[in-house]
Amino acid sequence: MRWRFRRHKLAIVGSIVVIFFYTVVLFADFLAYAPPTESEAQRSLLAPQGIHWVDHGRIDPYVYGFTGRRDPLTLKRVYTLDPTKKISLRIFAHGFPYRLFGLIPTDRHLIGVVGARTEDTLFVLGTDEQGRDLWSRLMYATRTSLIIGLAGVTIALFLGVLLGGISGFYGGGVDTAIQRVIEILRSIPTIPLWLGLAAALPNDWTIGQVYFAITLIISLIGWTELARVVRGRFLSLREEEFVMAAELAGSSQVRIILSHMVPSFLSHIIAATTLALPAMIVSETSLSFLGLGLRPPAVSWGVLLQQAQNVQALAISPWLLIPAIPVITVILAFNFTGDGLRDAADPYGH
Amino acid sequence: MAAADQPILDVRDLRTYFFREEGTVKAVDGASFEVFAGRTVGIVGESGCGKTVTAKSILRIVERPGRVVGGQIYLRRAAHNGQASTVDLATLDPDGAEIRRIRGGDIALVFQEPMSSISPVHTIGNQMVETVQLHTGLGASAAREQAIEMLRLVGIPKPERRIDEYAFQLSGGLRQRAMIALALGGHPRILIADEPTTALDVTTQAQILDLLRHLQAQEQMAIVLITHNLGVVAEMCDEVVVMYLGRVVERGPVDAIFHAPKHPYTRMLLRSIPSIHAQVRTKLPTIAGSIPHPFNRPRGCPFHPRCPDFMPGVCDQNEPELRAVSESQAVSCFLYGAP
Amino acid sequence: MLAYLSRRVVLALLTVGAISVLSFVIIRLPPGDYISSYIASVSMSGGFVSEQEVQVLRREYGLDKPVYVQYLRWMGMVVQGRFGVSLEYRRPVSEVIGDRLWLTMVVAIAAVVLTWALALPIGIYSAVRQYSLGDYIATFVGFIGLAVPSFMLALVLMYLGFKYFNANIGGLFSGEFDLAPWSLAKVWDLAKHLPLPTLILALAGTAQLIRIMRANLLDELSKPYVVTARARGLSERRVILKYPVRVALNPFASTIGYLLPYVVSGSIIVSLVLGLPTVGPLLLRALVAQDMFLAGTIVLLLGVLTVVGTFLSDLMLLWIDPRIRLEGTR
Amino acid sequence: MPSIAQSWLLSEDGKSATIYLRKGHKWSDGAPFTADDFVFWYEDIYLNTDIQPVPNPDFMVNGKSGVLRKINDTTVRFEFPEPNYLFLDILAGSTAMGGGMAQQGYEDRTMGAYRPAHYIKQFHPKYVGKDEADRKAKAAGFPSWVAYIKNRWDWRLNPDLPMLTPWKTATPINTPTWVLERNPYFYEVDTAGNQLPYLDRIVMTLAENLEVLNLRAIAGEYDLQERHTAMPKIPVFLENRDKVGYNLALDPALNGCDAVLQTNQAYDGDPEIVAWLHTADFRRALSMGIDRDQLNETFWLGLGTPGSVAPNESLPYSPGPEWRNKWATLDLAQANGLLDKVGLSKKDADGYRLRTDGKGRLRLEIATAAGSFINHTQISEMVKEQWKKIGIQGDVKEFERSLHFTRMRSNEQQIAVWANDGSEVLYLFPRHALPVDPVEAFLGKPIADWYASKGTAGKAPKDPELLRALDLFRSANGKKTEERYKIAQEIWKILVDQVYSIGTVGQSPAVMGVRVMSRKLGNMASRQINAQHCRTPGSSQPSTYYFKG
Repeated sequence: MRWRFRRHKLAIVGSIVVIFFYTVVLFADFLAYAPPTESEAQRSLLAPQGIHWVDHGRIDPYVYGFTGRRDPLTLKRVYTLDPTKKISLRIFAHGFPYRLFGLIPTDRHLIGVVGARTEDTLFVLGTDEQGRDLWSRLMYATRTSLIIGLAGVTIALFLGVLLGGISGFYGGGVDTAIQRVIEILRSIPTIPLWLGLAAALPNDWTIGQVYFAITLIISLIGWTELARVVRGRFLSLREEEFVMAAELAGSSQVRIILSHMVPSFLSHIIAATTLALPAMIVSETSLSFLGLGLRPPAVSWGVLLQQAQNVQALAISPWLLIPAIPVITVILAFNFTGDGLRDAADPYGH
Repeated sequence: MAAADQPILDVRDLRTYFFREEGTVKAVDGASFEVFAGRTVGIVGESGCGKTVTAKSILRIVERPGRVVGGQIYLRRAAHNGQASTVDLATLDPDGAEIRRIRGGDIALVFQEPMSSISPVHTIGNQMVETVQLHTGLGASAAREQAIEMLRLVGIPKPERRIDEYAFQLSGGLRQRAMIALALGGHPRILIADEPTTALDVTTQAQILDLLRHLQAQEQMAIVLITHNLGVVAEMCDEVVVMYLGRVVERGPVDAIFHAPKHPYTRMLLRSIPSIHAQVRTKLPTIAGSIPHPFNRPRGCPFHPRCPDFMPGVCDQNEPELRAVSESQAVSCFLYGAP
Repeated sequence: MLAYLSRRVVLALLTVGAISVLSFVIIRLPPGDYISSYIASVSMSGGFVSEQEVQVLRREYGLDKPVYVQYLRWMGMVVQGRFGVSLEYRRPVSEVIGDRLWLTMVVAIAAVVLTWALALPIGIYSAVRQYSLGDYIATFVGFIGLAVPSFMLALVLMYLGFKYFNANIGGLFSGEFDLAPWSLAKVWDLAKHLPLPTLILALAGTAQLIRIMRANLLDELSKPYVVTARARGLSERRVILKYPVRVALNPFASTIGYLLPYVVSGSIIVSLVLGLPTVGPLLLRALVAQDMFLAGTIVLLLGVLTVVGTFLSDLMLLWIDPRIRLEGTR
Repeated sequence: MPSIAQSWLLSEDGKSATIYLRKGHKWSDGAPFTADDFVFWYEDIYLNTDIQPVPNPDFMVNGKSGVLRKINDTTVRFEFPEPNYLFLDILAGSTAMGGGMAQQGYEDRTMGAYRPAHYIKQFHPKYVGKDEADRKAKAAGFPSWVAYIKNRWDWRLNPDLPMLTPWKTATPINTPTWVLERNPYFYEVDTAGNQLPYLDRIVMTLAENLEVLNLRAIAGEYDLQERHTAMPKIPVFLENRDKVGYNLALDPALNGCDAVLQTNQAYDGDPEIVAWLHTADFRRALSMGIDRDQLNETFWLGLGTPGSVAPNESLPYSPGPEWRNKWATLDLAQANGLLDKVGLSKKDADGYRLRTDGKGRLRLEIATAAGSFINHTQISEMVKEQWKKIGIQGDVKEFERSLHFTRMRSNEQQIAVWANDGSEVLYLFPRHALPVDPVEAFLGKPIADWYASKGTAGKAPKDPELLRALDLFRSANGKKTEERYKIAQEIWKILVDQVYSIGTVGQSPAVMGVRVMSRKLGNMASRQINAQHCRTPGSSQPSTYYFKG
């Protein structure tokens, strides 16, 4: 299994990328250097800052200070660098306070500046219309979106394994009923289903509740595919001799499922899950695009992309499209990892 | 030398390796045997000893990452001017036109699972006509006539109707007959039958073997019979090649092998055949141990870990070579000559 | 065979019934109703609706009745082939949809065809040359389409089209052809507008198909009949294309049923961004405005399309796969 | 109305308004337009309770209905039991009663005071019988004759409807392309005697999406576009105007604010919040905690005017320039002082003020609607950030537009954001300034119910100043113009001083004020009045637009 996975070179790259992104999830506050909502009109739509790496012949990264104004003719914000004002960068610098992993209070961040507030001076990926630092927002967005994806998959996995398992293990009428439900669910076009469900959310819910509900909605759609996989495996495993043997030996059904069947198709489940995750992430961005997913002030990939989804972003501030890069990267990574896992779990791709 | 004395297929030191990332699997590692017109060679051995890969190597249809890496496969065939010529199949381009003419035309292959060896979504006729046309250049209707003839030849009743049926519509025996008919479409001179009877019941087995014998007599075909069933070998073959872990460990006329087996492995194989003369409830002898994992090929003689006559310091240090022990019999074992 | 077919028909009808209930539930799920969104839109443009008027409107559209009565009334109409009047467009639903339905079909079918044209060769190639450089590149390119959010791709391509190629922006027709009666020139105009939406829609589905084709084919490539075919002296191209590809295509037949409705509903977002006059944006608008007859009809239509599609692809599978067709005839 | 009338006369006592029509004025199908078209509307439509179940407030004064009387073929008179000096304004404004076709035809309002009787009669049961009217409706796919007749007189939907306007519908609005064609009987001529309009056809295409619309406008695919062309895109328009060949005009609006934070004065949820929303100094502190220059720079490109909700100073309703900045400039010291003074002096570790009932941090919900002309959600987010400095925690929540209204109607909102467009003409469109209209009253739906029902329903405002403002507003109805202006100024002073509605930035082109005009078009105004009652672009005489060359 391990060997077969390793043959899939893209899968190895993919899994490394996935691990990298979930590291970002864990350390989002640390990697960000500005609170994601801190706005300032005087730095609205600032392009990504160039970081200068070498100063006086040694490596001492710095950025220039700047002043901004609105051009009265083009009505664009224009910024001029102030070459006399060099602001040095430091790693593990002090910045805004937060709790690492939600527990450890600290104010250390991966990068920061010397002699000024980082929030006012450092804009690695530029700023949005409200002058909020894109890099920091991207870190928090990554956290939100990837957690939603993971949570959604977990719920879908639970439903899928449970219902698919029941369907496949008992067969007969139960199987038919569950298969029918799946068929009906799949016949309903997804977007109206989302729209209906998302619009039905009570409005007085907090962002946290909405967050959870969106996850739930996304997973409601995702479980049918997993259920299908699980059912298929169950059906074929039921015929396998070792299961029959266990049955004859009088093991209880739960025991059979847990100790005999589940381990034998765990790898399939893992592969199917990995492939379901990017679908969840795409769903989240699509829902946000339709204005039905997470909404500002929540920060997610969908929210960031939605804000860049306009003509002026393309024409004046193309850097607002940067969040598309991690989205694409992570979706590819998940897909390749999933493909690799599936090839490894089942070389003939059943 | 007379043509009849010359082998039509001469395999020498054939080596086919599979290059996996985990390591190289030497599926066939020095196999040599000869095939004569109108005669039958049996290749025997346990599962995984390289019998099937040998067959595929001859036709040059080993799947990637497998590759024929060494040896020669001489095929003597009639050239256009009526003179015989010899080609080394091992040097041909496996995707080239020449080898494609040989496949099916000179050498045909019959597999053990007739059900999955015939396309499930094409009629038997469709596939037969295709083969006939490819190797004879006949028109569609003539090819169909010939296909029907071929089906009749292999003993399929109502061939005019059966030709438009699918493999799964036939019974097991008929299916195998159809498979043979399909292989014979290009009038090959050599038929490689890979476990042709394994999936069949005993009565049908006998019928199929009869059929093969009958065809051989009629068409002067050479047959390479790959099997693990020594009973079949005894019944059908003129020569026997015993393979173990990709190597030929012994070869010789069928009588010699059965009555005077030299290699310890051959002896063990023979001993594991149930005998009607044996006493009831005696335990059937088995070969101790199991075939080593292909990556963990033992040093020295590959059979030494299971060999009852294992000679420490000899068998685990050096690889034996196939040496003649009589005019017709050869064996690769240090019992018959020190390294 | 006949028993099988009639069983399928009955099941399909039951499914359609369930879908109709579900469609109605979906469009009635959000709080409020058409009247409240109507008031919102009137207020937005500075209009005025009095409380009394609201009551009258509710009565007129039957929105004061319990939900199940509304459903039964709607179904009663649908069964008679009347789909009601769109509350927002003030036109019979069939007319509102009719304009767009066939354009939707054109876009969807074009997208499906392109998806297949892209996915099948890539899928075959990457199965036959598994783990080769070409496999990696083809898979990677195929998956890019899956990974790039389609709404973003649509806007970016549209903008680049304007910026660098002076292309028409969005829609399926140029302004001067919007109203023109059908003519060769108009068809040509449509053809010029089609590539962008078709490409974006096709890219989204390509990866999935590549993956299915590759897996199916890998499965088949190791079957003995492929070896046999090769051993009969067929050329490699013929071996692959005639046998395993043909078998691997069978499962595809069963996906056709889902594919069309999937593309239609998947096209909502792309159609929205590109401003295509298709059913997608209409559905979205109808849902937001809670134009229940219109939204309900479209959702129902898509559901029925799926059921019919599934049924048809079962028939097709029956037709192309002798194993299923002849099962039990021996 | 002013354009179809030759002249009009309001009686000295304000109880009757007489409209004189032009002799020989014709509908677009050539039929004569006479007083009978008014009478038909009044008797068979307005008084028909199937169509108009209750009288419309626009046709009432102090709750008493007016009547319409035909004097002769070209003269009609509206009569009221009490003085109604406002009525001419109502007829002329963008109201249900007036507003010409734009308003009357909008959805199925029955107002507008006249109908092409000769055409509409064929759908009316009084003239063809109820069975026949219903049969026609059914045949056309409508549930009842009422629904059908409303469809028939909707000028945007029915190309057959005779019109008086410069253009009439050729293909209806509910198709992808809405086409208007010239009305051959339009009454206007230019000074050279050429009949107007110059333009034969107007084609409006439906863009399924605003970005497509804007991009098309940027690419010059439209000859004229002014709605939904958004402010943040102005730089892109400017960048492309010479390349593509169009002009860009910015028409600032007259209303005070494009984004108003309306405090719900009838909120009955969390008592602590209720108490603070009712505290004037609390509201003032919130207002002074907003950095309007930042908002202006970010969302209005610096083109707006920061300040209170009061309308533009050039209008007679304006209380005066000193009310622009009253309680409406950033003053953190004063704001914090006020908040400390009113009893919100305790703060938590993060610097946010605590509730007085000990239940933790004081949180105010700010509700916004998705898809507003200018992005209210983002503006509110920025306000929320600014309020951190005065220790106030705001929770911004965006709602789908109709939900925003549904919540308002069920009185769930604490602070809701909306524009106050239309409030520049206080008497015709007060709903964005005062809670008087139950349909839209972000300052408190129960108060509007109370006001509209004259105290029989809803809830009276607790705040005496608000009560005074409402009393003033009610008293103005029968007053003469000059007096009405004075009262309006008084009302604005109360509203600005009490800060029920927190103004941000306004008098900008944000709403329908970004006008993209092809250079091929002539007679285009470089600036036009951008106000609700002028129905842009109506104020710049579209019938005189023409294509050059």
